[in-house]
Amino acid sequence: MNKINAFPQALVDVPMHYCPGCTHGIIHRLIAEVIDEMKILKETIGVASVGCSCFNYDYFNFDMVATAHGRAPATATGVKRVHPDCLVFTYQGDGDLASIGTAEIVHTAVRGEKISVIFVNNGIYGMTGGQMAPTSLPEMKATTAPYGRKTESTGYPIKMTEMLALQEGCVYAERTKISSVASIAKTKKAIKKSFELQLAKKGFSIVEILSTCPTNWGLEPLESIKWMEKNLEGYYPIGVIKDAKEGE
Amino acid sequence: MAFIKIREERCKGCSLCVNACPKKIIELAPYINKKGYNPATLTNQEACTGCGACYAFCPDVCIEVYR
Amino acid sequence: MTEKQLMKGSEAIAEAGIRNGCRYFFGYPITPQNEIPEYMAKYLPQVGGTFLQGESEIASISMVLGASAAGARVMTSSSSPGISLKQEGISYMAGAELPCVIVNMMRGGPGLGAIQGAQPDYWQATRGGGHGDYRLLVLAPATVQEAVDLTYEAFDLADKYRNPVMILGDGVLGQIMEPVELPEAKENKAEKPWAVSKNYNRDRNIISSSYPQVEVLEQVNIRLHKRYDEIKNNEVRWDSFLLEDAEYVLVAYGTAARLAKAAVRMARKKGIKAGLLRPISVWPFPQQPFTELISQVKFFLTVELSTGQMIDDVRLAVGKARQVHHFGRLGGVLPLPEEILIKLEELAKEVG
Amino acid sequence: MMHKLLIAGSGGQGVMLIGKVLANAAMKEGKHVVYIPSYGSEMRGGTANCSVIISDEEIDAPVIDRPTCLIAMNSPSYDKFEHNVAPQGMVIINSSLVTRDSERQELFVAKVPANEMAKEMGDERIANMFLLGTLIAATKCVELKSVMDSLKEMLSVKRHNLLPANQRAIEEGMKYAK
Repeated sequence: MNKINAFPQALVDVPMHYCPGCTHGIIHRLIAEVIDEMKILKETIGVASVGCSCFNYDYFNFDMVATAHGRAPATATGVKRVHPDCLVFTYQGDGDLASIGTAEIVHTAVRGEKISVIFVNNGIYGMTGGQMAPTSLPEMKATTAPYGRKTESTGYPIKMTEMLALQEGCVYAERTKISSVASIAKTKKAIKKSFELQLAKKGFSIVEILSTCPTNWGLEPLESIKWMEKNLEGYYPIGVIKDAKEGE
Repeated sequence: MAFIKIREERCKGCSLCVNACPKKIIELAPYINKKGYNPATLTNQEACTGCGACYAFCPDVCIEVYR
Repeated sequence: MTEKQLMKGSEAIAEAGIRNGCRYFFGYPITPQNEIPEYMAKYLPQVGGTFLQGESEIASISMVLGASAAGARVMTSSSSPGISLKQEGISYMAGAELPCVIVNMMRGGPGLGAIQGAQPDYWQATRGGGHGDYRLLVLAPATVQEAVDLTYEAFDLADKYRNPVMILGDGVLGQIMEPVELPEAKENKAEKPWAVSKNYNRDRNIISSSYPQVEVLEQVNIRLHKRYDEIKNNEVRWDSFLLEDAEYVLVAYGTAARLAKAAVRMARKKGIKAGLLRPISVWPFPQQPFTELISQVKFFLTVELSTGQMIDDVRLAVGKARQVHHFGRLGGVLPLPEEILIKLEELAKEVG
Repeated sequence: MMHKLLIAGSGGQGVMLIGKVLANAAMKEGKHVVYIPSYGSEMRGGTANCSVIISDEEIDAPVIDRPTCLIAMNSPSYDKFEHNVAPQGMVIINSSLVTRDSERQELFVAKVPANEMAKEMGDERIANMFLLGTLIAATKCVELKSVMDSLKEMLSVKRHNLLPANQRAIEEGMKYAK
C-alpha cells in the first residue's frame, strides 16, 4: 500500500486563502508537481502578481518575488537576466496580464524573454470584488458592468494568448482549461512543456488556463465549471496556439 | 485494495471531488470542520479504485491516495 | 595619482556606477539624460553586464526591482516625467527593502515641460515620491566630480540601508563636461542573503512589499522609520562657503548652488558678508548647520531653479528665528549670479 | 583670469571639436575648465554652439552669459551672439562666410578667411583650426602644445596623418591675432 499522490514538495503545507472551489489551488498544485518532477525546486524563482493569487508566495515552497500590478513580466525579466539558469515564471490573472500589464507582457514576449507565463483567465477581477475584466464576455455581469458588458462602449474580450503567439519571441502558447481530470492532466503537460522549453533556452512561452470564479460569478463550484466550458471556452478555444519547433 | 485519506482540516467543502469520483463514493460530511465547512468524506472504502480523480480535482490538496 | 579626464556629467555618472560594480541597467530614453543609458548600452556588455531598454519607465523600474531582488547591483536613470512613472516601482522597492540607484536629471515642468535643466522635483524626491510612508536617500551633486563620487558611494549606501538611493541632478549637470578623477574599479562583493537565488542552503526567500495584516505592516513601517532615523544620523552631508562670518546665508543645491556661489563671491567683493550653505544630501536634510548659524545671520535666501521647494526644509530648520527668502528662475532658465546678487542686496537693504 | 569662450557656427563646421580640444588642452595644463555643448532641440537646428570656461581658479557658474571671446563661424551665429560679447571682448570671425562689420566699436575683431585658407591647404574641413589658432593666440587661454597633444589624443590613430596639416592651420590662424 503506497501513497501515490504525496503532497508536493514545491508547495508549503498551509491552508490556501482561495474561495471554496477556486481552481487557483489546482493550478498551484500542478506547477508544484511539475517542479517536483523536474527536480528544480532550488532553481526556481516565481514572480507573483497582483490579484487573487498575489499571496501565492505563501504557498509555493521556493524563492518568490512579488511585484506591482501587471509588472510581473518586467520583474521576471530582471530576475532572469541575473539568474539565466533558473526557471523563472510569472503567475498572472486576466486583470493583471490583459489590462494593466498589457505593455509588459507584450514586450516581454517580443524580447523572447526566456520565462514562462502562467495566465489564469476567468473573465473577471476576483480580489477587488468582481469588476469587469478585459476578458469578460459580452453581456457578462460584473460590479462595474451591472447591466452586462456592452461591446459598443467597452469593446470585445481581448485574446491575449493569440496576440502574444504572433510575436517571433514567443515559442509556445497554449490555452487549456480546468474542467475534467483529462483537462487538468493536459494543463499540467502544458506547464511542463513551457518549463522545459525555458530551461532549453528556447524563448518566451505562455500557458493560458481557463478558470472559474464561483464567488464573483455567483455560481456553485461545479456549476462554474460548466458555465466556463459553455461560455468562456466558446470565446477562448482550447488548444495549442503556437508551437515553434526547433529550426522553425 | 485502495483508499483515500481526506485531510479534513484543509477541506473547504467545494464538492469538486464529489463530482469527480467515478464511483460516486465521496460525499460532504454532515458535520463541519474548524473552518466552518462540511468536509468531504469517503463513504465506501471497498469501492475505491485509487484512480486519483479526486486528488486531481481538489483545489486545496486535501486528498492522499493509497493503492 | 590617476589622470584626470574630461567627462560629461551623465557619462561620468554611468562610469562611476560601473566602477562600483553596477552590472545591470534598465532604462527608457528621455532628454536630458540619454547619455546615461547610451553609455551603459556601450560599456556594460564590455564588463559582462546587462543593459536593457525597457518598453517604458514603469517596465524599467520593475526590471530594476527584479534584478535587485535577485541580488544584483542595479541602476536606472530618467528625467522628471519619467521619474514620475517610476514612482510605482520605487515605492514597491522601498516597501520590499530593495537597494538600487536612481538618477533624476531634472528638467522644467509640470507635465512635459521643457528639456532644459531645472529643479522642480525637490519635493517629489525628498518626500519619497510615490505612495506610502517612505524615504529615499537623496544626494544632489553640483559638479561632475561630485556626481562621480556620490554615484560611486550611492551603491554602497543603497546596499547598506537596503533602500533606493537617488542622485538628484539636473539637465545642466548632465550635459556639462569637466575634468574628473575616476575612482578605482571594484567588484561588488556585497553579501545579500535575503536575495532570491539558486542552489541555496537556507529557507526560501520571499521579496515582497505586501503585508496584509495591519499590525504586521505597522511594525514594518516602524522598522523602516528607524532605518530612516539611522540614515538621518549617519548620512547628512553639506558644504559651506564663507560661512564663518556670514551675515547673509544663501542656501542652494546642485547647479543652483554654483550660481549662488558665484553671487557670494561677487557680494564679498562689494563688502557684503554673504556665505553659501549647500546641502549635498537633500534627504536627510542638514538641519544642524542652520541651528548653528541662526545667531550670526540676518536672513537666509534659498536659490532654487523652482518657485521654492527646499525653502520648506530651510524654514523647518530655522523656525521663526530668522526670515527665509527665495529667489529662483523657472522652467529651465538659469539665474545669473548678478541677478542673485541684486536680490540679496535688496533684501539686505530692507533689514538694514 | 577667466576665459569665457563661445564657439558658434552650423552643424558640420567642427564647432564642438574646437570646444572639446580647448577644454582638453586646459585640463592638461591643470586649469579649471567647464565645457558645455548646446543640447536638445537646438542640436538639430541650423546653428550649433558650445561654450568653454577656462580659469586658474575654481569655476562656479557653469554657464556663460557674456563670453569674453566669440568665434563666429557663419553669419547666423554672428548675428545671434555678437551683442552678447562682454564689453571690450573679442570676436573671431570666419570672414569667408561673414561679411558685415561689427556693430560694436569697442570689440577686438579678428577676421580670418578660414574657408579660403583651408581650401588653399587642400582640405576645407580644417577651416575650424585656423579660427582655433587665432583664439589661442589672442586669448592665450592655452598653449599650442597642449592643443596639439589634445588633438592627437582625440583623433583616431589612423587619422594622425592629418595632424601636421592641422598644426599648420592653427599656426596660420595664430598670425591673425596680431
